Amino acid sequence: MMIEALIAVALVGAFVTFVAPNRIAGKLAFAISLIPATLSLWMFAAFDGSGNALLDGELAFASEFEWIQFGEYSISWLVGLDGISMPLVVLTTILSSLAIVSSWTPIDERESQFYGLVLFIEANLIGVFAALDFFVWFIFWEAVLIPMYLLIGIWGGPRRKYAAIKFFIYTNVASLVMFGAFIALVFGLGDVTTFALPDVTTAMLNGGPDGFLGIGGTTLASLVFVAMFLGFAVKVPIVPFHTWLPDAHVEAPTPASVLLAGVLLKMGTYALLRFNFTMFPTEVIEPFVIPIAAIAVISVIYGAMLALAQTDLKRIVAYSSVSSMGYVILGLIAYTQFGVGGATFQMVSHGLISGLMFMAVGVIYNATHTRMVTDMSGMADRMPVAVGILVAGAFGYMGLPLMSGFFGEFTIFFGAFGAEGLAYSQVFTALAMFGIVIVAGYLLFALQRTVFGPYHLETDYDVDRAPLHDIAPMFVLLGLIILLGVAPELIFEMITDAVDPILETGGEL
Amino acid sequence: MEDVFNYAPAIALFPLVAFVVALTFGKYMPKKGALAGIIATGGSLALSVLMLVAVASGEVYHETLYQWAIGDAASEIGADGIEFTFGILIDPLAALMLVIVSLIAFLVHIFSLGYMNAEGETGLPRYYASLGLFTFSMLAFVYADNLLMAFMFFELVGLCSYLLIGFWFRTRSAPSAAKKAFLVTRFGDYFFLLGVVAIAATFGTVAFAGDNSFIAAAESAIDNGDTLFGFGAETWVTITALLVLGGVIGKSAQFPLHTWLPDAMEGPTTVSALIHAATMVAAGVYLVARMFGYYALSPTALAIIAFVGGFTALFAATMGVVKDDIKQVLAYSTISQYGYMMLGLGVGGYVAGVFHLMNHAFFKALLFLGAGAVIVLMHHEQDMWKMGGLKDKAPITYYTFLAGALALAGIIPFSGFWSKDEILYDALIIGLEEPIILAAYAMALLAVFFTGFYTFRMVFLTFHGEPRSEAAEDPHDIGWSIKAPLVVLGVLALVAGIANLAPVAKLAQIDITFLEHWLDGEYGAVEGLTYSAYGELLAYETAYIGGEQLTVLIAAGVSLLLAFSGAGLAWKLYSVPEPVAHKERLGGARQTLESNYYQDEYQVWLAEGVTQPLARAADRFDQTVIDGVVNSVSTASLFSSSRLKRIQTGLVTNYAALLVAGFIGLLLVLGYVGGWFL
Amino acid sequence: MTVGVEHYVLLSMALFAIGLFGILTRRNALMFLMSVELMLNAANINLIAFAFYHGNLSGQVFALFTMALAAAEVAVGLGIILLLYRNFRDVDVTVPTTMRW
Amino acid sequence: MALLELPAWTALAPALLLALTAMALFIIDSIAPDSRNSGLLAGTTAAGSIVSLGVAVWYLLAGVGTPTVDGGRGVIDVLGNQFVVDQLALFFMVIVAVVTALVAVASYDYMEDHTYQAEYYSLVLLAATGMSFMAAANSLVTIFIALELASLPSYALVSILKDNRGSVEAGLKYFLIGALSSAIFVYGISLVYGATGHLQLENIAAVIEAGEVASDGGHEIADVGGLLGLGILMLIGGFAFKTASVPFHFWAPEAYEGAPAPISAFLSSASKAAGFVIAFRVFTEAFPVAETASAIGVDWALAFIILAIVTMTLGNFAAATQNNVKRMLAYSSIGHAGYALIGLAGISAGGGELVMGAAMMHLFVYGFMNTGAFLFVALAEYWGVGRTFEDYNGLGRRAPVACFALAIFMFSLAGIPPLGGFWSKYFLFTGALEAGLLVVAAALVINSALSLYYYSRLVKAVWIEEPAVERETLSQPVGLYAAIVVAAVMTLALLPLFGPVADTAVDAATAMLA
Repeated sequence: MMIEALIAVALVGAFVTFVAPNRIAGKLAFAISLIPATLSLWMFAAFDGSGNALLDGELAFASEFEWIQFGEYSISWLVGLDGISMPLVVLTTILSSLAIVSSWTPIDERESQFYGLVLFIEANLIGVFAALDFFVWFIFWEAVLIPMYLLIGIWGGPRRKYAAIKFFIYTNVASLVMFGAFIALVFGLGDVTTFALPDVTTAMLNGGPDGFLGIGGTTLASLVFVAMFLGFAVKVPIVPFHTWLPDAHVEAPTPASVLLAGVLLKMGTYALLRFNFTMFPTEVIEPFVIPIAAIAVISVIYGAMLALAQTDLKRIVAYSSVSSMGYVILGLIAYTQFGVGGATFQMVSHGLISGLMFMAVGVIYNATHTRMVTDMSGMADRMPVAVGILVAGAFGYMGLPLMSGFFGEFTIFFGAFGAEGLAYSQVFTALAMFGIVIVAGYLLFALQRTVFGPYHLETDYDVDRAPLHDIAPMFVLLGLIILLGVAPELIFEMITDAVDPILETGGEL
Repeated sequence: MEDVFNYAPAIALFPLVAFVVALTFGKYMPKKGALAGIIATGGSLALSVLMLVAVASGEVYHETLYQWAIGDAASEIGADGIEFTFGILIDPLAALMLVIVSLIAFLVHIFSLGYMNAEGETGLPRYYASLGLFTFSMLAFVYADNLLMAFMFFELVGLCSYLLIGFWFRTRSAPSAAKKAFLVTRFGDYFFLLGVVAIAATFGTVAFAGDNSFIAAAESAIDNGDTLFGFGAETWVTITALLVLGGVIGKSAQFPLHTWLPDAMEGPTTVSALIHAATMVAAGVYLVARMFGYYALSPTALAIIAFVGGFTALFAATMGVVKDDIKQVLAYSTISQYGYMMLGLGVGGYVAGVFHLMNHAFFKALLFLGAGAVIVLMHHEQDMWKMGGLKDKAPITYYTFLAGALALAGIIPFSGFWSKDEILYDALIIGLEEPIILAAYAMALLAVFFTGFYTFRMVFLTFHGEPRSEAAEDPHDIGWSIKAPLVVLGVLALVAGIANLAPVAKLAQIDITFLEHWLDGEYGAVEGLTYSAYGELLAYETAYIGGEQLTVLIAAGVSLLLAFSGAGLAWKLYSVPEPVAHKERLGGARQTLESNYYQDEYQVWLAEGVTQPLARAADRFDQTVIDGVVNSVSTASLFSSSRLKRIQTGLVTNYAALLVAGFIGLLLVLGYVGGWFL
Repeated sequence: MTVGVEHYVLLSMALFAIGLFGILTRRNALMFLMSVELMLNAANINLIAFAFYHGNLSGQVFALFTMALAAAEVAVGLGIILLLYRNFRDVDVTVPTTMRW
Repeated sequence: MALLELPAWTALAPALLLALTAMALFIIDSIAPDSRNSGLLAGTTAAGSIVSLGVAVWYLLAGVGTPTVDGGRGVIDVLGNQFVVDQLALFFMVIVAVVTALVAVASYDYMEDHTYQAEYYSLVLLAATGMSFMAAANSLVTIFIALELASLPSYALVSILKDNRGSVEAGLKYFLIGALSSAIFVYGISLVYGATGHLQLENIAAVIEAGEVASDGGHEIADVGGLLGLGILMLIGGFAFKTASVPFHFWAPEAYEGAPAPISAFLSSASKAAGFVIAFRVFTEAFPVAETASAIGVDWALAFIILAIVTMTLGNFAAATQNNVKRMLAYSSIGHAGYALIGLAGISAGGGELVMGAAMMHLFVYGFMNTGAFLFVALAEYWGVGRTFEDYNGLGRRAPVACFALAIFMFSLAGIPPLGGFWSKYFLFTGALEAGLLVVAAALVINSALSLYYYSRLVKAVWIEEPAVERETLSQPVGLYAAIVVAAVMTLALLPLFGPVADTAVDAATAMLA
């Protein structure tokens, strides 16, 4: 019942905050968000799961009951955590709390609604990572759209309406495609009459679908694999389905960006891992290995190149997220312990680092009211602490050792380099790895232009040191980043424990 | 005695603490964090010396201290698990390097008191924190016991270098130089990381020493004639070795990745002394020495190292000839000197390379600190043409600087001579068999001349003749904190050569090559990491010109001759009351030299002329084509919507008509399918 | 001699077509209404003829219901046409086009 | 549950109660002809419909319609099978009663100062009665009568704002198209009667299954296949009109836009549902797929497949670029008719009960979310803020509760969780897939993407946009607010509590297809 408690607290909190008066909403929301945060940390400590949730592993905090019967198909409330989802849940709760604090400064109208929505998102995100029945999972997956649409739409920048609707429709269409594909798969499986992911996985790995609507079993499996991959590719996002991301990021208010980059993108990669790379036997994945690896590499390099061309700090970070997600895909398709484990680790790590980056950029924006690289220089002169953290975050993004990013990237590269199943894995790895040079290029360029050099600001605001409640959350994140960089085993152990069964079932790709 | 090793971690941790202290409390402390740094580095120095003693007493230390990550990974040679750990390896090489690094760091910290604090700099806590972080990373790198750990701290020193070069971030040039430094080295590190990954994936281990080191694994793989990733074992070793070499070339500023080092002089001179002369730049060369066994397995790799080294030595020396900024001259000389070390290692002269590494650390640190002193004297003027006549006004500075210069130029009996000569000798005896090495030797030899020239051009312009500016007339006075380090290093520059008087030993047949014995593990050594062990791996043939001793004499004689002639020319041209530039004599070469063979130009062009347009093109493509498709979908549907709704004309008769039409249409479809009309 | 059921059907279809033609061509609301009546009666002819043909009465019964409902429909219709005239001063059904697209 | 003791005709109580309430209103009105006591009238209406709702639910719980083998009380037929009361009937009676109640409560404020209140409410109830009877009608005769009983009051209701040109125009168009459609419908009935010699559904089915018409020397049914086919097609026309499906939808946009908003809600929710229930009943009972197909040479589901795709596409596309909120909702309700038509389109395939069940669920949820949406428009008209999206800008600042409800309705209509609309829409999607209607499923994807655009556009208007004009605080009419809130709460609550609905719907569908 722990997971239900997490979600319930967030939901109730969301409602309470929604009706609370504006001036206390921020503090109230933060206080409430601390409950799931601490709770999830306790769960993390008390985590007793083992194995993979879909491959009859020991679930932690699991609970299940019948919900709805649709004809012969039954939908049941089935939630539980394994080594993959546990860290992501913690990431979600912590990042939400910090995002709330970081929005005390920038959000100055309709606060209660804002914080209510943030808590509502948090609840759904927890659900996404905890749910193990397709319909339950899908409900949370889709429910995230509403609050994010409103957050971007109401508190966003000048082109917020365009960005919001683009995000809204683009991702929803993708979800529909993915939904249809999965349903077709379940029908194809014939004897399976639940949408519980473990059952479907078991059926998939014991023989797979026996065809549907005259489509042969193997063909169906391949088609579904592709369709679901495309569906998730939008959410991740993978080139060429990424164009909604920069718009959404640039327009979104800082906390929304933090959650968007920090957790929402992970939904996509998490789903890819859970569905495409866990459910499907290797012979299905086999034909797509090379294309996916190619897409991953393209995402890395192309995304980095795009970031190189930007002059808006948020846009830079946004495109670099595309690039980083490319690493994750590469790690997944490598299909080795270090590859998949590293990819999962990278999800958490990138969540922290990109969150930190967006917060830092946000703090600078609060002071300068511009994000244009060309509009400012020498910020370090006026807000040394914030800039210091920004620089630290930037180096984290570049994969500086002893910060979490390095572990994620290194393990992915290492896992991918020797991947048996991936032909030319060395070439792919080498190409993808070149991203670490480009990322250094655009981040250092941005730093040089904005925070260093003689102080100058186009917009006429007098820049002063950022308040503590803007700085504090960034320190927390930085601490976590370094902690995970120095002691990755904290989560890598449980991750690998959950990843291994996947590889065993799959066998060598 | 070995229990002292339990304190080994503290060597690196002291500076880390200093970093934290300086960062958090620095601005409240009397000397803004300097004291913390001095104490910490002092402690490190003391411990390092202890380690040295311990090793001398026959102990070595090789412990895994912390498990970073473990996992299953089927490596190419069959091992199915891998551990990434942090561990400490203290063998003769590491112990020596520890002392060098901590000593220089200590001296530089002291020097900083006079150079930074006295000058009333702002942001001193930042400065000392960065120094502390750097010292920590560097020391950790030095005694890293595996390649991954080495890489990680290799990266961290890069970060510190970035921070310290950009210390004066309010200027435009410093941040740009910092960025360039990090990017260029990062480019090298890309290959390094690839190499690390490749080695880890190949051998399932990244340990430097022990039976399960990747070096041993590679050796056996070559012996078994394995095929690794579709290559022959030796080819694959060469490939990976060269990948790692990428990082080396970046950090040690070898051609073609040397361009960042001259710009790095934007940083405080103390930083240049510590990082960009004595220690960080040495990291590359040290890494080669550290995993020398691996390179020894691959003649190709060694030859490339040697050639790159020889070429860089000459290449950089020639550029140093025409520089007017005292620090620029030193920068190019640094590049050139590291070229020598590479050459030495490349020809299997493990001892020679390390020897020169040590000597260079001393005398180049000395020269930079001396330059720093000069800059203080000159009220932060760096153009040598505005100096002159400082000889009498600042004798201590002058004589210490002179010692450094003599060492750099390789004048007997100063330390530089011995090590450089040994390198050249090793290169020669190999070169007589291997033409490519001979070419490298020739270049390095030629470089000796230029070295002598630019070194003394610098000395004469700075200290001799008449003062050429009012700053030079009445120089700013300098305190003990500046003088003391100069003296210490000056002495070292003079005497350090004693460590390995190889020529003397060979001629006089007396056994005084201490360093060689040291590195050969006669006191204490880790299995397989000894000079002789490397020697067995090497595939080089050696030859002599009529006997060993004669060869020694010839080699030493020629290089001395060249050094003297270079120095003499400089004396001829510049040791006059009113020296004038003689660049126009260079004719066409001048432009090329002054613009550093257009190296920066083409690299900048690569960045701004190629990459950025490419990026902009990609951006346009993204905005127009990819996003265009997305938007056009919505535009199209909205347009069709606005058209489609027009059928609702508002005229009820039209509705009736359309209704009937639609009905008939349906009728026709069904009728056709159902065959009612047949 | 008896008339075959198909003739009735043809007749009713013709009637139906006439009514339909009226609806499509006439713009006067009353004409429109009458045309609808024609179509309804076409249905009635069918019902009665078929009732006769099948020999059960349900068709005829239904025909009665239809007439009644047709009457009710006309009643409501006339009411609306009255309103139409009151608001638009015309009984042309193509006049009210304030709502379109 | 002393149900067995009751005579069989009481099974029709839900419908009869509505009729009685209508009578009651007439009496009230005749006692006090010019009374404006809208409280009493609306109250009576609401009470009547709520009682009817209660009875219907009670019957459902009591197991009326559930086969006796499952411990139920089996299907109850009335008047010699002219009416049957089974789960299908009760399910839709519930929908009708719910919508009627909501509309009645909302009308309390909306019609407050209107002259013909008693007429208004009694007409509403009569129409509701008709719809309720449609749910139970089991013979083409009763179907036609019930259908007219539902239609005729609707015409009057749409044009009840006598001096409002829009209302009158709407009424006119609704009536003319309605008359035409019912003519086509009744002609279709006559043809079916001609072909089979029967008007009662199962008798028609019996003839078709037998493959020959007994009454006349027994000739092959296939000989009159064309006749039967044309008749079936014309019946489809009649249903299409009632459910506002293409090409019989032309009345809908104008009628919904012109009519008083509560009536729009009433028609677009209840009337549509009623149209679907007769379609379900007729096509499951009277025209068994396989036999009919062999008789007329074509699977009638094909017609519904075409209708479904065309309807949902036209509805959504036309809605996408509307500026008038009410008209947008009108088109969206056409689009939803298209979704629900999937239920009929998929019946023929295996697992048809899932598709049909899904369609029934959709109509049920729709009864709340769409009614709620139209009632919000009613509220806006009550406030007099205007009709276009721009006029709605920034309403969220002034009336957060109502606008929160509106957001719920919109997202639910768009089928986004965590709202009731999600289940029915995705069950339809699922059903369409299982029925193998890939084209339909694809159309559903495209359309729902588009619908997202215009639904969120309304949310954007009230929550995101800045108000164009600075308006003083808006009043909070009790009735309208109550109705809207109830609808919203139900829409929300239907996410977790969807189980019973789904069970009933699927059971009913299974029973029909058995």
